[in-house]
Amino acid sequence: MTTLPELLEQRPKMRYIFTGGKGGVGKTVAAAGLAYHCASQGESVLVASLNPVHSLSSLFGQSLSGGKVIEVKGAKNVYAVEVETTEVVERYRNSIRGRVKEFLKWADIPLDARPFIEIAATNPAFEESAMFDRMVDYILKEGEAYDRVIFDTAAVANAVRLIGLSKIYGLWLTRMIDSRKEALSMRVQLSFRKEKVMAEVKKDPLMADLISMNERFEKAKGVLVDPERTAFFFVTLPLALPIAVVRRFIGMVQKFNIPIGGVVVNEVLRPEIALQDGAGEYLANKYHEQIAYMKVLYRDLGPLVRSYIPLYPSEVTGVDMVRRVSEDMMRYTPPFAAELMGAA
Amino acid sequence: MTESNDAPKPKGRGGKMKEAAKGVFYGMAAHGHVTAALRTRMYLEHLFMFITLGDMLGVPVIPPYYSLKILPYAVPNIKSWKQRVFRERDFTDQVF
Amino acid sequence: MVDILSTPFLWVVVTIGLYGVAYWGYGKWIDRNVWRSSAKKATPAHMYMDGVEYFPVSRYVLWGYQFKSIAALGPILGPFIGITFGWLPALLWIIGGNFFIGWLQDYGAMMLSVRKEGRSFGPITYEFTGARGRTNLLAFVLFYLIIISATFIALIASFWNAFPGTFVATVGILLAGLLCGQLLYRVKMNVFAVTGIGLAVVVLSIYLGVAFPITLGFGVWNIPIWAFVAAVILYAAAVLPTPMFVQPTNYLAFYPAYAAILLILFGALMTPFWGASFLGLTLPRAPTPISIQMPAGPFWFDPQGILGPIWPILFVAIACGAISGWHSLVSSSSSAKQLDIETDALPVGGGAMLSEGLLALASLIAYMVLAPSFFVGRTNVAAWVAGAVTLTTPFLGGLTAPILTTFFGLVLIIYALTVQALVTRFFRLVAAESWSEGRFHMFGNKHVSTVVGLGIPWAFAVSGSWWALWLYFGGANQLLAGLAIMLITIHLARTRAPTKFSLIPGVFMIVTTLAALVWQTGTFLYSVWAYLNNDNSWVLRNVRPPINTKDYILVAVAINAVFVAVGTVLFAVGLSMAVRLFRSYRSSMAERRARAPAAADGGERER
Amino acid sequence: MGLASFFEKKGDKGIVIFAGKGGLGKTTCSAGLSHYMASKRKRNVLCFSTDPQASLSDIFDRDIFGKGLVSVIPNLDVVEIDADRRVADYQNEVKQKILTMYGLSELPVEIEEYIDSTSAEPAMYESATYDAMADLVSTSGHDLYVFDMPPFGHGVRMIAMAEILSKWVGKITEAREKAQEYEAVAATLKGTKVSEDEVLKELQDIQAKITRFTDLMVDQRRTSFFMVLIPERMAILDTERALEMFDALGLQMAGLIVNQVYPAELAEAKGGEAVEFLRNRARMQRKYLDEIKSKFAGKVVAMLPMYPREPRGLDMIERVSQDLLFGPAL
Repeated sequence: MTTLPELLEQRPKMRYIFTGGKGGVGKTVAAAGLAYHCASQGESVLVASLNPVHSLSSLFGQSLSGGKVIEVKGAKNVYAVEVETTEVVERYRNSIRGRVKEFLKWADIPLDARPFIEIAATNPAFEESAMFDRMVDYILKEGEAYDRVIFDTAAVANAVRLIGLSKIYGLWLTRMIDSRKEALSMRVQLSFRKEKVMAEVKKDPLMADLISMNERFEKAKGVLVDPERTAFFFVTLPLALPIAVVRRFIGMVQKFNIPIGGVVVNEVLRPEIALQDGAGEYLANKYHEQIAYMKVLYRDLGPLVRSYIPLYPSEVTGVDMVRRVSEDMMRYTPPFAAELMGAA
Repeated sequence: MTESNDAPKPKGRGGKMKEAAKGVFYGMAAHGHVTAALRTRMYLEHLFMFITLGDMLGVPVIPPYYSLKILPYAVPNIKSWKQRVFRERDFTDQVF
Repeated sequence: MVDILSTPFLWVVVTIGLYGVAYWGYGKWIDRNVWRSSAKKATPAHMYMDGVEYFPVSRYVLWGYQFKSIAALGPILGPFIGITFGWLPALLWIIGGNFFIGWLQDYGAMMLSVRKEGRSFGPITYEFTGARGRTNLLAFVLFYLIIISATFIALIASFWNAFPGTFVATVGILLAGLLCGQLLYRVKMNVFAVTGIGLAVVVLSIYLGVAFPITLGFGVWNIPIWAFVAAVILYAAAVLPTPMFVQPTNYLAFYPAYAAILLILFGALMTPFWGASFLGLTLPRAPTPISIQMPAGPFWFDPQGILGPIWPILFVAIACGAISGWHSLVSSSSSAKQLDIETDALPVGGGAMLSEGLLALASLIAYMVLAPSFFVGRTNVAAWVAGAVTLTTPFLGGLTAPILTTFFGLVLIIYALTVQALVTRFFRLVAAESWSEGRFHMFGNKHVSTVVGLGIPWAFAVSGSWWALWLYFGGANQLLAGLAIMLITIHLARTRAPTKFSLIPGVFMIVTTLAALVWQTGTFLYSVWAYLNNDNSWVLRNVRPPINTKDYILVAVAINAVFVAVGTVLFAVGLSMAVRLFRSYRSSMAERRARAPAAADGGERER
Repeated sequence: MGLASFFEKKGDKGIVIFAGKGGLGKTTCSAGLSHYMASKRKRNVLCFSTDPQASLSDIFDRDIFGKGLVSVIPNLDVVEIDADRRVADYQNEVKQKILTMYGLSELPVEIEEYIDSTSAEPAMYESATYDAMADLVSTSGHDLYVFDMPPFGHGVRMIAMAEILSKWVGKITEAREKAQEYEAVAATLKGTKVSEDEVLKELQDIQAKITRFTDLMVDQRRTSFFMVLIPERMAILDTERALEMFDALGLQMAGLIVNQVYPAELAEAKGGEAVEFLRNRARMQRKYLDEIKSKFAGKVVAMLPMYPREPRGLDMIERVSQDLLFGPAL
């Protein structure tokens, strides 16, 4: 089994790291912990939250919102950003508004066209694609300035989709581009001012957008499927549901050829605490349950388990706690690990 | 959608005269109105089609889930719709 | 029975006869030998049938539509100015202009568009003269529309001012139109019921108009106020969707408007026979014998010394009865897209125009039977109504003069209003095309452009005399006709068809109209020049600002200067367009000669 | 306290929706409530998960995903939508309709490509899930519907989606109706008959479905939203944000459910390191529970303990349902 520190050593160029998992398993905690560790090694690290609902600010206990990269106070070389999509979405919408207006140029209609334009420019998928768009930006542009970029993605389904989107969007974009091409060539065909329309068509902002998006997605896809540069980590709890989720989604990630970094187990109950005298039945029960699930985890995903985060007596908030997480992530191995792993 | 010339041709001179008179009357009184109404309808249909099937023109509009329900009805009109949408019009086409 | 020669009867017969020759003789010959129309060639209506813009329509329907679209105030008021030079030259122009030029243009524009896949003038101009040529046409059309609007708004205001009964009647018709629109669209009522209700409201409106005449008491401000009211109505008409308001109003207006024409034509034909007995039946007697009162002319120069020389003024004054550029826009904008077979172009395009010549003739007759005193000072725009009343009273004796006056006055107004509503809307769309992008995009806005398209004309309407505006309008309109004929000629040149039958009329129209614009601009310029030389007598000849002109003479001078600018711009834009077209024609001919030097005649033709 | 008194007042019919961030126990609550209503109140219950992570399958320990309505105990049907498959079925349905409508043996290439490619449209799955929800509510005939919302955007996005779709259908219907109006006038003037518009009928059907569903969603008498949170700082912040979003959409929150609460006595427990560990966590929770109490005064309707075992399987669900409905108040 390769541990997290070993993995980081083996793959020095692993610049893009994703954390994902079922909701509430501590994706952000793991992302922050990893970031803190790398920064403590002298690297400059960017943590980018791609959640629709961000939690970086609450985790670090300071305001990191606003969509701008901010250096985390108290954690040298750790930069954080809670990615905003408003601007990108607005850009999409404006581009569509422009196209609708083009259509309505000679239209003399007894309706107020504005709500129609607005409804055409409202696509719930925009949020998501904008998030993806921004992620691609961080991979291809802004991320270049950092040694590592760690993406804290939304709940797994979303996360995998976000990454899998490069494939879905690939398809979608190809079709969009084809339709647009057809549309533009029809426009030229049916125009009397061929040269002028041709010039306009060449400059079609939507087409330019689609093509540049496609190119960027292609490039990003190249990065995303490169095991040298990219790794996707799953965070789980030693419980049945989160493990089941990880299992399911590892399959999906593999389908998209996204390199898997490994599994991080969060909220591990230490036996020395749970099983000591006087700990009471409650903790002991919890611990036994955990062992049962760890067995399942090792059985199904054993070689992928890279790191553990113990269950702390208090909630993980503030830079100090993040430091503690980072240290444990790199060092802590529960005593039952070797035995259970061997059994599995 | 052709006009009255689609109607079965009446026979005989009287019938022809009657048809001509009816045609002239219709042309003077109503044809302009019909054309204007049809044109307005066309633009409304453009709007409708654009919002439902706009992504057929490469414009990423609203998700097509319910659009697919409309699609079967639109199938025969898609080609002519695209042609109408993309035919470049000029100001001199807008006299009426 | 009156002496036939002293009545207009003979002239009606002669004109109809000559128009018949124009249609069945010259027209058929041109159709066969120049355009070589064929019933077998697929027309755009079939090629691009979409049931909306392109679809075949029977020639009767299309004729009705074309005639309705081209017949408006032009043929009615043009002869009023034309008769200045004597009725004979006016009649000869109505006959000859239409015979050699008028129908040829309407028909040719339609054929041109049919052969060009139903394209209208903008795209065709683009093809023949390039992007700049099209922009030039766009600019010309913009000014042309402003001038039309100014003229028509001035006229509507004058009519309301002249016929106190017509305002309430006009409002009634507009409300009837609005009501019918609602009944059709909202209530989804049967069209016969709608027509019945609408016409009832129209009749009621005329009755109410007669019962409640409205006269403004604001002196010189009457016209500006009426013009403003007209502008407000036109604003609504241009901004509302046409099928809801303008179209139903047009539909209702159709009935009185065409009833009036038929009544006048009937009256003109009957003039010699009032009081005569046939087969024991005695026709009613006219209150006063109807005979030609106006001098036959020709007068080579306006006897009142206002309008100028017979050439070129007469040829621009009688606008739509002999030839009109507006028609070519109509022909190529919509009718050509709905022509069932090519051979329908002659009856639809040519036939409608020759019929409109008869409308001009009817109007000329209405003026011929009036006393010359009607025309003194040229302020009496009511002349046509007086003439119409004179011609129709013998057989409409049951109706009193006030009712007939209101009726015919109303007809004038609805002719002007319905066309002007379309013109204002057209202006708005042209403005949108001109300014939709770039720094002045606000002028492309629906409301802004409509306000501009009514505001500027309003200012012109209230400051210039209507005949000065009319001559600018006629100049621009006939110039457009000349340009259209040149487009037609270029096409013929490119397709190796004979060109001289259109080239000569085209050159004639362009030279004449440019000369008219020069003359008209010159009179304004001379007014300014005279003022600068302490001669104030010219200043108020062509302008009528609603102010105390004694104290504010400078304002009047400034208005003259503005009209100089307007005329200059029209001339310059028109001239540059003409030059472009001539160049294009020359190069087309050069290419034609270079390619097939042997084929002087015939050879390979289009398609 | 617990939810029992809430349903006492409100009646146990209609729709109950659990929203909130992922991993806090929405699915657990959904399962608990459904189980109780079906087994104890003998209501005909449908428990529906819109969560693509298929947690109902895990909780009920049965493969439910994409199997349609699965009856797990008498009176309780459970559904986990397989959006992928639903989209695929829907696409086939449309293709088939076109083929039969025009008597074709195969689809025009362009149309086929268009239909196929819609599955790549990112919002397609959400629309499909949404449509499934609306469909079930209007046709399945259950007394009570319990929805486990997807975690992203607290499930608020699903409601926003309804709003967008509803507006969309409304607008295109408007355009279509106006177009028909003009068509009818043109026909009247021409003296021909105007045919009835099938598209309009279709649109009206869609509109009716959406309206019925959204009306239901915002009807406080019939639909209750609950939000699940845990006594931790981040969860509290998130809940605040979600409440704002609900407000913005004009939805009212029926109540909050606090999950994973350590027993209160643990906070006072004495003992060694292990107990200290638990005590710390319990104390920390006490602090946040106080915060919840002051921030969301009167909103908390139920509290679930931290179970020694992960709640899954029917036994545990039954236990959850007892706590959920009759558990202690905050």
